[in-house]
Amino acid sequence: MALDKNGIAKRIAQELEDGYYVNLGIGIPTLVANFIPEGIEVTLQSENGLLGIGPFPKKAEADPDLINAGKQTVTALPGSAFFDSAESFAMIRGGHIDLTVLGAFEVAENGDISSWKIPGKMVKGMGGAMDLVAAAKNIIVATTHTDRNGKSKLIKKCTLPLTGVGCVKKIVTDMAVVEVTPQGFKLVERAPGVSVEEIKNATEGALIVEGDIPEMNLS
Amino acid sequence: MALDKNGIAKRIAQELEDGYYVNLGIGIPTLVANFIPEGIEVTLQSENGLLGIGPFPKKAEADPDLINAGKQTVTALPGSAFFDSAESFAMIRGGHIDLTVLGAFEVAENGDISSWKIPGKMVKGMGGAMDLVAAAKNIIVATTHTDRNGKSKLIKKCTLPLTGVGCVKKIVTDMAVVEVTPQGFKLVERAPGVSVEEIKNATEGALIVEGDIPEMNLS
Amino acid sequence: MNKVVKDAKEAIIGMSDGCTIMLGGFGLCGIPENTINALFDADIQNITCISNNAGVDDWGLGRLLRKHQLKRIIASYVGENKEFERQLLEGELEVDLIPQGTLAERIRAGGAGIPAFFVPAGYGTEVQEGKEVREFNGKMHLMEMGLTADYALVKAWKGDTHGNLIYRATANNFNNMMAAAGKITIAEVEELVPFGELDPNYIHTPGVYVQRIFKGVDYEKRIEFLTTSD
Amino acid sequence: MNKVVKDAKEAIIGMSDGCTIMLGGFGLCGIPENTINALFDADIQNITCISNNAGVDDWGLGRLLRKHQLKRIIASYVGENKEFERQLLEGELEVDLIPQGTLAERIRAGGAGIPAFFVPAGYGTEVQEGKEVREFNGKMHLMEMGLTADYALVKAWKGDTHGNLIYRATANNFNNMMAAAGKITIAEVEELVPFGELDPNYIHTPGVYVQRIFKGVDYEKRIEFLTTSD
Repeated sequence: MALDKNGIAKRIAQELEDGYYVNLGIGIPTLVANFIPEGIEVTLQSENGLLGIGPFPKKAEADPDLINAGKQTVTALPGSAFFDSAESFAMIRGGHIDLTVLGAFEVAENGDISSWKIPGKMVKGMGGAMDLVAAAKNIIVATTHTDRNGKSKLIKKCTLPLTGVGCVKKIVTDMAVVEVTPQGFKLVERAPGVSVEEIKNATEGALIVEGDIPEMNLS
Repeated sequence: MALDKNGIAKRIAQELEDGYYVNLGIGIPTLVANFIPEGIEVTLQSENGLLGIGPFPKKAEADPDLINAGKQTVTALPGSAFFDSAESFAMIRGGHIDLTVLGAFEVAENGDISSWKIPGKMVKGMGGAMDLVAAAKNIIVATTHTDRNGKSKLIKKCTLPLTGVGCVKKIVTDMAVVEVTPQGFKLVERAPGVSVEEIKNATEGALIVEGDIPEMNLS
Repeated sequence: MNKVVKDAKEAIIGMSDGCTIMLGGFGLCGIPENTINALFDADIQNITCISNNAGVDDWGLGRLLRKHQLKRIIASYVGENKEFERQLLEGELEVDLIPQGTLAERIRAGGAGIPAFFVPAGYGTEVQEGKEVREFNGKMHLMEMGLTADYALVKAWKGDTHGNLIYRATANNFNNMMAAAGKITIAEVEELVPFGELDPNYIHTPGVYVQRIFKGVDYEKRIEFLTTSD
Repeated sequence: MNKVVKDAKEAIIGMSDGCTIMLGGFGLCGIPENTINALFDADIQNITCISNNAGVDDWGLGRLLRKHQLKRIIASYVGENKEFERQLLEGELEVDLIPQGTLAERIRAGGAGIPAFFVPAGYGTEVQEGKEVREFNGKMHLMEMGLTADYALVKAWKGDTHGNLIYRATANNFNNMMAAAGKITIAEVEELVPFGELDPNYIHTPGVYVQRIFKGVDYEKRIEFLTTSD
């Protein structure tokens, strides 16, 4: 059975390593913070100028001066730091952030990603997504495998305006974990109960399947 | 009679305007701080990261963490700010400093300046001088009119390695105030008791002399 | 040097139709509320505004938008604003969208006297259009230009009479770089103190960048998305 | 994440002959005394050192110089050091002189992922040699490259166990940018406090840039030119 949003977030959380500095995008990526494994210490960066995002505040403690990049009220953990936007993106561009997790409309076999603009729809802007994908050492896309109409999001070549080229390293969907290799998409894990065949059918791009593909371990 | 160092500094201090942010180089320029006219408020910048240089400290209060760009112990006035070297030169390069006063080996008719290197002698480096002359809105050179051997420092074309090109706006020497115009050196004022003829003789570059040249008013 | 002016109305004296402004803030966090409202009241027209976002319908930049005071917006993200969408679609407003980190760095460069620099963001995307592309260290980069403005309008937590500023939490965001990139920088602060009261080690924006400062009043500090754990 | 190591000796584990280091400080102000002395004791050789100055004969970088541990120095001003002069004249040492503001900005760019940028400093001088020249806004500029190093050795006033740093007075200077430009950044601090004790509004160097931190001991903080009013 395909994973829900929390399942995707939980699987991505397994990618975290102790000491990582991580930037989580809006949507499913934000949920990753709820599943950080025991014994792993991760510092979350918010590109509007905070290193050390804490949980959402109690209502009485919500502070209009303290928000995340999604403009939600947050808290700052002990040991955090505030800084301006130039410093924040210096940090990102300079390769000091270990992992970026973000959503996407489309990911191509070569690691290209489209995530910000759909022709004909109101364009809100790319925000920090282009900076993040162009600079982070490691980029994981969190997304459903197909869109609402069943159209694959893992495709041969992006059809929508790009956010970045050749930058995605791994995709975690409701159906699978897929690595982006020089040869293209490579199936690494299946969601519990989802078959290789189902994943192949939901993947427009060519999917490399080598040997037995294990199920994700989400226990 | 030609001015001494303090006389040169005193004359330069007359160029200050209320609210100016000023960077004073090592040597005669530093002395300008002692002659800031009554009623004029000037903020001194030190390129190692201080805005608001105060007087030298009492011996008991000298602080190794608080020095000027000449590596001398200084104090910081109330209302000052400390910052790193990148910010300091951002301030300089971005045109936020109103006036730079520095010494020179040579100044040419076109505003070129040589101040950092003499072939055959140990080269200590340009420090911040190249950044300052390339960026300050207004550059005044404080110098003796001739060197120890009587050779003019105001010359047709610099012979020593340059610090910057076409950047000097005004020269205040022990003998004269000279403006650097598109037509070349223009004599503006004479030191008390120094004749136009004497200044001409001490100036290797062509000197434009129009009408009566007043004496400096240093009272 | 005392840079204090009485209020926002006095602070914006000299601003005129067609000027280019930078406006600090991220969403509604850290925006110069008093100065925006003064621009609204003074009805200054044809403004080109550099701001990460465009406010919401009835607050922040949204107020100027509704009154059609803006000609052009340079931003990274302009959601959360229906009137914006309408003006854009009907061609009443020009919009340049710039990656957020590039926008921040272009402003920082503008204030720092750096006319151009290279970044990887936007390579291979439509952001690349018309820009010089160049490879460094095996990676493709775009040349981006420094940005300055006639006026920078910033909001700080504390400020002193010399114009030194300290921001609070994530209300810093674009304010700090913008302060350095305005030909005239107007700072409004929640707390205005005599010079000498702020610790010089903790100044975010040195006073040299600020030309006018005043104590803001009646801060609303609206929250865009109140998200709580209870 | 706890980044605390016991002392300078432990902090420099892994540093080896031929490495490139950045060294904070302006003159002797704000130099990482403990770490320099540990490099001296460990006798690491053939170091390329990026530092605004070169210390004095018997202190700071001058110690490493006397022991011939330095192969190359990249600096803006190297006066105040006789042994330096001797090694330079006799070809035992390579020296690159860079305008101070360009050096500071190159380091800042290195840490910020900006491979190249344009500045006016040095145009028309020998600094221009081999560099791309380009006109922007009617003024000539040189293209300068970002700088990084294998190790950045910095000194702060206060630091916490997460690596957040606060500098004091003009002892900040090159330390802040260098912290971001080292592949591995080693910070020594006068006061080491548990994380959560430093006000997050006043952090100069966020901990993300620092890999190792320790409490320095026996600071001499030598004064190069004691200049007093009495």
